[in-house]
Amino acid sequence: MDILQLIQSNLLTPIVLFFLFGIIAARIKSDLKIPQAISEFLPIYLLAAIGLHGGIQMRTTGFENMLVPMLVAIGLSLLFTLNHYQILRKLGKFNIFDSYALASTYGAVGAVTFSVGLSFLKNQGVTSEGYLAAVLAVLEPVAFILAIFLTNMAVSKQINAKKQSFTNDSKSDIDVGLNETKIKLSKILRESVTGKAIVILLGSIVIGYIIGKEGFGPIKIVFDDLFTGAIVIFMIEMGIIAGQRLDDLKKVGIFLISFSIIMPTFNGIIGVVVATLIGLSMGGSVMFGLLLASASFIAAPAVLRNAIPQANPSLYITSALGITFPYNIIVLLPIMFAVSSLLHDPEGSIDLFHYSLKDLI
Amino acid sequence: MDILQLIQSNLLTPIVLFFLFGIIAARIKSDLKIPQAISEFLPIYLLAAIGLHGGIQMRTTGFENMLVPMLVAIGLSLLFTLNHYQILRKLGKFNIFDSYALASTYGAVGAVTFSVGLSFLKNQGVTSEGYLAAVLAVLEPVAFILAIFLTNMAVSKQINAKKQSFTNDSKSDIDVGLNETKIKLSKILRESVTGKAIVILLGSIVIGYIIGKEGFGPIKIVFDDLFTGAIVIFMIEMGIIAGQRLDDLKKVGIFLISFSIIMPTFNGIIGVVVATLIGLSMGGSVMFGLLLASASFIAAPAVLRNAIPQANPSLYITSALGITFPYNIIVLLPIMFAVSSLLHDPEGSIDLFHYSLKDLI
Amino acid sequence: MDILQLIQSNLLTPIVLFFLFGIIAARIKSDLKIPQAISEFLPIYLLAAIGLHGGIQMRTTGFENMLVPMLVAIGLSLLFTLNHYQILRKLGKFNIFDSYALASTYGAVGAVTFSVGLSFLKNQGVTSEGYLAAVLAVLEPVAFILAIFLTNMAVSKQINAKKQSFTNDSKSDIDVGLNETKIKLSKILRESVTGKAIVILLGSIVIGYIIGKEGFGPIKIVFDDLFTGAIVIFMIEMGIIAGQRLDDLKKVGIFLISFSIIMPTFNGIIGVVVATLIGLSMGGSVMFGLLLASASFIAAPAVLRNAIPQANPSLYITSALGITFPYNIIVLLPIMFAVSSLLHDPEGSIDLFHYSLKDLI
Amino acid sequence: MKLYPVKLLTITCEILAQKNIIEILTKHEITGYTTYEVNGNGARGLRSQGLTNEKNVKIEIILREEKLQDIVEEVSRTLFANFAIVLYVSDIGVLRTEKF
Amino acid sequence: MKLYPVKLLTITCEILAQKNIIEILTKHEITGYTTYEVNGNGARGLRSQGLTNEKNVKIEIILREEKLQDIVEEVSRTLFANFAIVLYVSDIGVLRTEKF
Amino acid sequence: MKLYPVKLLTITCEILAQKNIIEILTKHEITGYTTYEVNGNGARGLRSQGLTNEKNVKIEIILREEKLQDIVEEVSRTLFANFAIVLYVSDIGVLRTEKF
Ligand SMILES: Nc1ncnc2c1ncn2[C@@H]1O[C@H](COP(=O)(O)O)[C@@H](O)[C@H]1O
Ligand SMILES: Nc1ncnc2c1ncn2[C@@H]1O[C@H](COP(=O)(O)O)[C@@H](O)[C@H]1O
Ligand SMILES: Nc1ncnc2c1ncn2[C@@H]1O[C@H](COP(=O)(O)O)[C@@H](O)[C@H]1O
Ligand code: NA
Ligand code: NA
Ligand code: NA
Repeated sequence: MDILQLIQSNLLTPIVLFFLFGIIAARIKSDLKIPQAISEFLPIYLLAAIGLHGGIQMRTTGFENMLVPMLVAIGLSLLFTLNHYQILRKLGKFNIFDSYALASTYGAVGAVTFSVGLSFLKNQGVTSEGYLAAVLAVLEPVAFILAIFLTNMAVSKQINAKKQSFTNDSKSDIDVGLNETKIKLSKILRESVTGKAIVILLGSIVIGYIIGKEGFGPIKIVFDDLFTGAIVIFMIEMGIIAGQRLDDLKKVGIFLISFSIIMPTFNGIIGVVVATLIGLSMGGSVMFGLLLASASFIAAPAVLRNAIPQANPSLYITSALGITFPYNIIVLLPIMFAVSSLLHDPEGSIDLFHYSLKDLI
Repeated sequence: MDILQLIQSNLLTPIVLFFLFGIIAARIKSDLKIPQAISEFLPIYLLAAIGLHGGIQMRTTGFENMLVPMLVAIGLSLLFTLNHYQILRKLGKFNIFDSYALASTYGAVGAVTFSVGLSFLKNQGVTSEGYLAAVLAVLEPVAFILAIFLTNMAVSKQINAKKQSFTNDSKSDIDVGLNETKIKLSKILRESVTGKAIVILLGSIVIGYIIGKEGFGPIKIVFDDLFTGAIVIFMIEMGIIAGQRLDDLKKVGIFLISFSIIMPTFNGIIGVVVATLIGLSMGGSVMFGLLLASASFIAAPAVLRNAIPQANPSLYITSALGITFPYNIIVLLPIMFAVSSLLHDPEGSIDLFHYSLKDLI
Repeated sequence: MDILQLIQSNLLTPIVLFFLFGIIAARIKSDLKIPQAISEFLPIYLLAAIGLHGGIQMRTTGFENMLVPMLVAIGLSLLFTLNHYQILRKLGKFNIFDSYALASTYGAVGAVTFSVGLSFLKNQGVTSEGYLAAVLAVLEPVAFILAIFLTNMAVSKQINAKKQSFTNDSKSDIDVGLNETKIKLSKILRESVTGKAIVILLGSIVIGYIIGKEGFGPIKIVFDDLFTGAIVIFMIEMGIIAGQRLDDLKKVGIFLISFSIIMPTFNGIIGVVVATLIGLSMGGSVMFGLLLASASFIAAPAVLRNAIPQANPSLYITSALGITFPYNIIVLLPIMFAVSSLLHDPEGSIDLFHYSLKDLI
Repeated sequence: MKLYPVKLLTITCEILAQKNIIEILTKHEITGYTTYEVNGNGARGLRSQGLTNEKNVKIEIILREEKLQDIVEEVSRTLFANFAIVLYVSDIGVLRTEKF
Repeated sequence: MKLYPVKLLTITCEILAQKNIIEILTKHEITGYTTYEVNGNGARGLRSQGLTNEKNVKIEIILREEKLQDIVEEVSRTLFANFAIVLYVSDIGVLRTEKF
Repeated sequence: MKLYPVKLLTITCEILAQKNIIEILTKHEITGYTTYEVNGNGARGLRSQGLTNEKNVKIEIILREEKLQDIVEEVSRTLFANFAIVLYVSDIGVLRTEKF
């Protein structure tokens, strides 16, 4: 199977089809919607299922091999966030606030994207390292914290600059930034760590680890067998919301649209390559790449709206949910799968260049 | 098994029993109710399941044989709507608005009734043509459109008549009716076609058709195995609502009560016979009959309340939900099943006249 | 396995772990919560499942052997309620209203506790008498009715006492109490019996009895296989609510905290012993004990808030939900299981005193 | 379109007191009201978490001044002591006084 | 902070009439409003049970006195006869009149 | 039953600003308020679809005139620029002024 075929076959899975269906339903202004209580419950359920699954697997594989991937993921996430900022500010000419908000939205991770990735792998009969669920939990707040810290530092730099024209006695920008940020950051950190996504995910990992495979038995049907069906239902609502956002694409502009496609591809491929280098399995490398490629669209607004209220939320919500999410689950996921296959088994069945080879022979 | 036995055994299925239970719960004024989010979600789920199922089956059987049943169903639905109007207006002495509203409520179809029918057949181990899900989708707006058109025409006829006493220069009623209706109709048509029921049903049919049996695998447990259990839960709420409506039966009057039982029986039996004639299977003929017998009680109020606001909603909601729905799923469904068995296998096991034959021998 | 081991292994089941997780989530002030529609629906679902299960089993075992356990349960419940009152009023120095409210909260039963108990037994591969679901339904209003009657009698006694200082002609306290209570009681009785918990439970028992094992087939996956998973989800919310209540423990005081642990233990163990004496199975005796040990925290506030509005609701809700419920499902359930094992098979594998025996040998 | 002055009585209380209030309204022959669930904070603590029974409800009643006094008096007398409850009155204008 | 006097128009009606009301508002170039679902009791009976379509909605519109008359007139003329509906007006103060 | 005049401050804003408003109230030693989720339309577009975070909330605070000014000032200064928000004040009468 070459990449195109893989994309095409991925396009025809219920998850992607129901997402596209949701978009269409929104475009034709149908009154279809999944009741709020259901669409609020589904992410909690999905994260609990992911966490339990991860915890159970971690019990068999142990944490010890988790440390390196975790640190690498954090490092990459921070690096990428800074990189995004430079691109957005310098090339995209966005203001500081929008630049940091967008940079961290794309530096953070998307739990729903992660669910879809797991389901995709399951369909392909490929497994991945369970501890990646823990990486997902840890990675979520990291990018936001960096962005909020840098935003506050930048703001105090400006204030300081003004002050300095009057007096020469001033603390370094970093000191002031640190100070002003501390209160805000500790609040944001608290809120991030106690945010429902992280709490349910970490809690379920621990519980999964404790109960193991036998303990999971009686609840397997709910937290495993129903998983894909539940994602399908959630995808309808995600599609509807993405569809309602499509009108906002004009406001987003061509630069940000390109950014929302190129950046995840770049981050994701690097993620797959790095993951392969540090020894993750074929499926694990795909999930690792997906973590880095994904943008946050559920947690981001909740965090950024209060932390950087000056930023325009429709920029980061629309690009993350309206462009990057569909692109990731429809196009990039199969691409990363192909790349990972290639890297893990260069002689293997996936032949990225089979047309050229064919042409040559 | 004769009809009475069939009715009796149908009476003792969880679906019917939980419906009756809901009625009792409402009558004794219990505070039992299914939370709104759940009872709004269930019809969406049921229609998605019906659609997927239908789409998957259409893939194997193809559409080509769908055209005739579809056109016949539309034709019968229009004919029946006109027939209902005559009966209600002439015999029942209802005003124009109530007559058209009721006529179309009974000309339209009930998706919930359809779900119960599918579950009934499943229980009996009988299959039906998958494309009937598509007929369900197409049939829904037809009767409403006719009724709304005719109502508007009648209204403009009256207005015209008044005008004519002053002037002789006037367009034909149909012209005026057409004109005044156009705006309203196009709006109603839009709303019908983008209404959530039709959208989710058609969408799921298409998706089912695309993914086929293998694609359905991972979501089968949610969209197939849970189906009957989900109907049972929905039936509790339907029973409660029907029970709350029972007090309104007095307002409905004896004529409309009879109409709500006789008309579906008539329409349903004709449906079964015609379906058999145009070659549908035994189970398919039952479902075809049920389509024509069923009255709309979820879509109807939403459409008619704005399209014919002069009509009294408690008439059409109460009769459709309080009388026809229980009658259909408890009594008429087994009757149509017996009739269809007889028609499809005259020598078969169902013997409508076994008592008389017994008596004769 | 000795008791401690049993408690420990019970502590590590998903049900208990997710409950503890919910408590922690609430304590760290996470914004995690199960949407209200879901947490309102789950008890209805759980009771329907319990009822169906009970009804199906009663069909095979018959009611005839149900009468004695039922009457014994009612008798014990009334006795216990009076006993609670004496302890609370005399030893605890609570006022009349709080005493009666608390006495009946602990005299009544907890349906959620019952669900957890059933799940616990299932996990241990032990069955219990199906008719205990019916005992659950009947037992619920009994303690409340007694408490409300006695409260009203006490109030009229006081009023009468005041009046008597003016006049000598007065009816007996009981007469006045009866009279004033009658209206209130008949209202409360009506509300109890038509309360959603009892209605869905009794309805499902009857339906289960009618449909039997084969009728249950198509809905088994929803009402049986999903049961434990559904409890787990509900336990998250119960844990969150219990966690939010922990702050109120100070208001509750050390006396009531002790009461909330000692009383259920006493009632529960007596329940197990009596159940064994009247011939219940090993599992049935555990469930019987659990009925008597459990306190009501869903029905109680709804009933008592209107029946004894003078009582402080935070006393009875906090102690029942915050202390007794966790204690019952974590500690007391395994203890009663051990006791019942011992009583039903004194030579059996559970050895309450194995350490002492070991020491002796 | 002339607007006639009437009163709007708004009662915010714990959900379990709703029944009692509706009873009082019925007793005073008032059948029109609007209700919806709300969260709240007040003297009796945060009422927006936990079980449904611990939520609040808001009840709004449009009525003529004549009936206002009696109802306010009965609500405050019978319910203020034992329930979480807050009540206020505002002046509004309506089109059809005959409805109230 | 000066508060400028404007009007608050509150319409409680059956949910299926919401669309018609929003249309009237749009026609009069009013784009600001707040809505929420409520239960109710009135001349057309209890509206809090059964199917969603049988619920009520409350629509609140802050507007200047100039626009009030026309809107109230159109709502009452086109919707009062056929829908469960109640409407009232109150006086409120806002900070930024230019918003309304 | 005498009714004492106090103020009702109503704030309709995006749900993510609720926390900030409650903080301002707490700072001014106001602990009584009522909140509920609503849908809305305004300068920042339709706020009734999509993710929960994009919904609105209405916050109602009964308070004495003395406190009104400061709170209105702080809310408008800190939140008007960056959040979807609307605020208005009305006159109401209550029974127990000591509660507010
Ligand atoms: N100052 C206030 N402003 C608005 N609502 C209030 C206020 N005080 C109390 N409430 C509401 O009334 C309910 C009962 O109040 P309380 O009896 O003080 O606990 C609270 O839960 C709030 O919903
Ligand atoms: N007196 C009233 N006070 C408050 N709300 C009312 C009143 N009368 C009617 N309503 C509301 O308006 C809706 C429609 O009223 P009606 O047209 O009288 O059925 C009712 O369902 C209530 O929600
Ligand atoms: N004229 C108005 N009347 C009532 N509510 C309004 C009005 N304008 C805005 N709102 C509410 O206030 C929210 C925020 O308004 P805005 O900041 O203009 O987007 C809206 O989503 C509405 O819920
Ligand atoms: Na990322
Ligand atoms: Na029909
Ligand atoms: Na008990």
